[in-house]
Amino acid sequence: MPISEFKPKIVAFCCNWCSYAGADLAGTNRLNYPADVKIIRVPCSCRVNPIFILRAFQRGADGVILCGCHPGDCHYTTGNYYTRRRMTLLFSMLDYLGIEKERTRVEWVSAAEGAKFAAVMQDFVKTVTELGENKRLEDRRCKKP
Amino acid sequence: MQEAMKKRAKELLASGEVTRVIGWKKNEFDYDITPAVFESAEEIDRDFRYDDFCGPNLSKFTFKNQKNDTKTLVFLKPCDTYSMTQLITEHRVNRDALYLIGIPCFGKIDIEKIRADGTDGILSIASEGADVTVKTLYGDKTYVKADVMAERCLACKSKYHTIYDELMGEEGEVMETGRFNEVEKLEAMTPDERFGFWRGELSRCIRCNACRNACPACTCESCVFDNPDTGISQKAAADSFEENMFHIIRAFHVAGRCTDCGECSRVCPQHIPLHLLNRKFIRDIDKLYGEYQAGEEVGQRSPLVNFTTDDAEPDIVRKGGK
Amino acid sequence: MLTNREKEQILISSGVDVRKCMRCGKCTGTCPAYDEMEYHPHEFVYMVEKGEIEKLMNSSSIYKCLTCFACVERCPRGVEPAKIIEAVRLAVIRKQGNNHIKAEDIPCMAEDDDTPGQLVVSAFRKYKK
Amino acid sequence: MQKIGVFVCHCGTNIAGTVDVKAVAEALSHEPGVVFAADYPYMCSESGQNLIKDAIREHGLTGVVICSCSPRMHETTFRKAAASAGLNSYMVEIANIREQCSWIHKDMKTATEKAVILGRAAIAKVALNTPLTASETPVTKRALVIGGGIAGIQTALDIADAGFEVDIVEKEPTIGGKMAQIDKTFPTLDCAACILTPKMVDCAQNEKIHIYAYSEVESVKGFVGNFTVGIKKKARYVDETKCTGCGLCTEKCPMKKTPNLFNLGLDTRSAIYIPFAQAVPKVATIDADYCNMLKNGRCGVCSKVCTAGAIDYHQQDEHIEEKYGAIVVATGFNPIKLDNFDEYAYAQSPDVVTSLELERLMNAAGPNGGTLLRPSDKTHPHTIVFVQCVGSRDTSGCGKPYCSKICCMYTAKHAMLIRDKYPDTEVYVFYIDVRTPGKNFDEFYRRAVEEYGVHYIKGMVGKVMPQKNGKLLVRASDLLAGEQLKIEADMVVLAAAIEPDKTARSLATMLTASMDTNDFFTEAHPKLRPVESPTAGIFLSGVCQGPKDIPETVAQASAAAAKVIGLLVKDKLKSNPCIAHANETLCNGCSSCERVCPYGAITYVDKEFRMPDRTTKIRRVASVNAAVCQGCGACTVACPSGAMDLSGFSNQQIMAEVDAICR
Repeated sequence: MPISEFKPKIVAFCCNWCSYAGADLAGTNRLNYPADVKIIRVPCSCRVNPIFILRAFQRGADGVILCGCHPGDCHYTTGNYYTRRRMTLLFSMLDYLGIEKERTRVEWVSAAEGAKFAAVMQDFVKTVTELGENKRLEDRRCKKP
Repeated sequence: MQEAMKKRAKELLASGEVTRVIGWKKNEFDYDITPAVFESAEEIDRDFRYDDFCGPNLSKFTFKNQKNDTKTLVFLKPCDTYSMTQLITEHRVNRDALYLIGIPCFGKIDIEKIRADGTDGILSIASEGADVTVKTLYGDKTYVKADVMAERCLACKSKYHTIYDELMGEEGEVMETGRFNEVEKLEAMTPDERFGFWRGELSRCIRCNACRNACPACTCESCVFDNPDTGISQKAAADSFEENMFHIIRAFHVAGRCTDCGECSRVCPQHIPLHLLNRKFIRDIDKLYGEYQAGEEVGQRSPLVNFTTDDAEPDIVRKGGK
Repeated sequence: MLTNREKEQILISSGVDVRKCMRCGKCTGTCPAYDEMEYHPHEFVYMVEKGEIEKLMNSSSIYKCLTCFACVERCPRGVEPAKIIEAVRLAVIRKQGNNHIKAEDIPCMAEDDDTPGQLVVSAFRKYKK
Repeated sequence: MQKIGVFVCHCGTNIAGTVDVKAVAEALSHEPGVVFAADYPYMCSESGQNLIKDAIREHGLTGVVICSCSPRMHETTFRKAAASAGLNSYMVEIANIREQCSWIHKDMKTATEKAVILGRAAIAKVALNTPLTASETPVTKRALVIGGGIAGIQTALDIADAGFEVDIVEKEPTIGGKMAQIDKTFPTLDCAACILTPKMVDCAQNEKIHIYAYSEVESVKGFVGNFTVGIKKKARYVDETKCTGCGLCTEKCPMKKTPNLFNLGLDTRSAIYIPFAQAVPKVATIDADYCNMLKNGRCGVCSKVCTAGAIDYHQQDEHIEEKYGAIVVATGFNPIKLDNFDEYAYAQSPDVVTSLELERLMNAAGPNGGTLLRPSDKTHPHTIVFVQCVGSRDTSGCGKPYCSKICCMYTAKHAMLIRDKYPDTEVYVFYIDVRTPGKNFDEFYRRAVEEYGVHYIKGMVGKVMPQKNGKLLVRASDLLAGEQLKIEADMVVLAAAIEPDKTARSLATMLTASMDTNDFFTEAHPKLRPVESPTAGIFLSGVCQGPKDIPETVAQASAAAAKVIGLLVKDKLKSNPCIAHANETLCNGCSSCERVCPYGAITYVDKEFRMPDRTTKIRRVASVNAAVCQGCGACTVACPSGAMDLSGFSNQQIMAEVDAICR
């Protein structure tokens, strides 16, 4: 598939208190970012299990991004500190297995950072589009004919 | 050492201090050693073994065969003490029902290395100091022990016992034997090379679950891969994705808890170097969050259930600055 | 711009972050060489921040500083003015065209057995511009 | 059998302008489980809500998906609507097709496609929703205030005023705190004792308030509405119920050389003492470190002179357990130790004092009866130098990185009072910045300069050198004049930074309330919830949360009281039902979840299990306290066996959403 036609599937996990509100603010301010991004609301970034991320790749996602409150501002005080450790280690492991490290990302977006949210999503979609289709973590059974 | 251990075990049984002994026993072949429970002096006299083939980590076996109402004697190699300490930290074994004896270990022999030399029809093997003598149907052979030692023992992390009620032999020390060399080699490869390497390894996985069954950190009441309610249960590795998924998640679940005992790789019938996944996590944790050895002391806080406010950002992976 | 380049140089060689200064003047209040100096420790910090390096380099103040480190010791923000002064001094020494070693001097230095050859070479590299 | 209803909102043209709402409703109507799909101009309007209610009743819907604005806007609205039609309110899911779709995309086709996918994800999730009910727990109608300074006193009085029982735990023998030690207050210059002591008496006389003086909190268990607190009443060797506070014992006690801590050690008192005349409770206390009777059994004078028979040399610490519905932390502050500031010669010269010590020196009840005299030779000082920011705004590690906030104002107050009382005294104030935000604050500071002639000098003192003639040579910079000043002073007053009381850290651990790196308690939200701790049921009052002056402290104290009253008037607390729960058969009891829980909501119980071979086995399993859990989900990922799951955001639900999006 030529790059110009390729539309990546992007799953974005957003914490309810900061990043989801940041995404809402991006909308309120009419800040455009690609429609390839679909947001899943979670109470806190620390709710995101590595299993969910792998599951997304299995089912055909080309990129997974996780957004949470800035460290120190977590609604639940410490949740995103655990996220930070878990995801650093998970991403490092994926890289170790030779899976493109650009397909996964963690970003801290506060409820006031609508512009940042849109910018982050634009950049992430661009990066993933350049990488092309997810091949290394695909499940052939889940591919559409 | 074996005789001293037998003597002590029988003493403790006779005094009523313990009613069961967990150790190793020989099966048909000298090199075919399995963990076993002994309940009488006769059984001990007949079957008890401790030699350079007693590789299995008795901590997991103890976990599976624990009894709360009676006291059990367990012999632990340095490796096994780390696993045992970790199990106690996680409340998976009842310390009060155990009598632990620390025993020395001088490295275990990997029978596959002897076989790989074309040695067949093995009748018996004896290991004495640095020499390993193999009697076969076709005559005797002698090896230098270091040449036939298991890879995990060549990169032994410690001869120190983290827990025991009683110690037999001399206490050893924590060692630096370059156990991360292979991880570093992989890290130095290009992503494509790494991907190729791991595909080559993991595609051999037959999902026999031997790694999980032998692993002293895998003690879940029910594994997420066995439980249909999790939505991710798998019985067979039907797709390359599932090979990856199983091993990534397994390594992630034991990250910060894995003591690097190497049982996973030892028992893998497909010879997949699974310990390299666990060691990657250990190495990352050491580098990013400070040196941490699981099973060093009871009550440790694993790095994955801990944090500091100035931890590295996940970006560090993408930016390659580690 | 010459001054900016020199400011960068001074910030790098001193390792001091002048923006941390909150202008309390405790460094100057504590300076035992105050009366001798034209520019005082807090002025060094402020002038480096503004990029006025030339003035400092031409002032005798840099040689009046005793390097007693009282200012470093007392600064509540960890700014280390003495290191800034030292860096200005170094900048003067390293200034283009100021030859502190002449090629002709080298042979007699090299004759001295106690002087390591490496020292002579590195001094020449450093001071012959 | 699932019966899901889908409702697509136009939001006027907000959504319908870029999303083909009819096409979305049509596409979603074919999703598995969907039995009803409709679109409507304004779903949140009354008629829109009626559409939903009618559909629930008519089609017996088991789940509702609303494609509309952000759930942050109208989730509650739609949940209430569902509940009024008899559907559990947690069977409603929102697909955000406005903020996250129609408002960011311009192309109708793209936006419509995305809206359908978002709708699908919501349908996939709602199919796995389970009815949830908020659990209810009763509330113990009694509050605990930890700390009996002005913050604690005000909070307690306000709570008691609303009719609730309040206990104050104070570690000193009397309530009153730092304000009791202060002479005058800025910017009005009224006497601190005159305004504080009536409040202290109010506390003592209010039948709703119980004061545990000379006591400490030892343990805290439980959760919002249901705390159990262990309190240690330290032995004061005097029976509180018998002592009349007559003070005869303090007069007769032969150990007169005991440092008087109330006067910060500037003078001495007897070993048995009442801290100050207006102490509450007015009961004597024996200082065990100095009492001869307690040290070596020789004396007993106080016991002989006490007509009430209140002295009890054998008194032991008493341990009390009480139940509370809410806890207010009001642990206050202390000036920092000045060991790191050798340059000011605080340890070398008695004439270098801290500002709090100056308060005592100037106070009528202080060591000199209110006349300001140099501590060294009791002479009248003619030159006084004030140094501000001693240890405040200090990032070098010697002091504190923050501004202590109150020093500028109290220094102006001291300078003004001295100039007023002793016009022949020259007063210098060295400052970095003068910070006077507050009602009548800047006017006050200007008065000190303009009316009282206080010399304010922009610059810092570099060194204070005690001289042979008893003077203090102060070397300082005057930055505006470009001079280095050398002043011969009689006294130097240091405005030491303030820090949270040392007991606060261990208390925070007991309360599972979070603290910042400076040991100030953190608030639930820095702007919108400034008097609540992130831990439910724990409230903050006074300097324990951050530096503040008396009016601010009192305001916050009353605000905390209002929050406490708001909690205690409830008979039962409803909690968010989207919380974690452990599947006991899967739980390993490994403690991973307990360690990541920010609220201490997870405890372990030993539970008996029947094994397949008919034996029983006792295993340690996790148990989540529904009233404490806030539903972050940290535990669900820490759990390797998947025993921990989160209601409303279960593993299955999130994965269903992932699947629907990637489909």
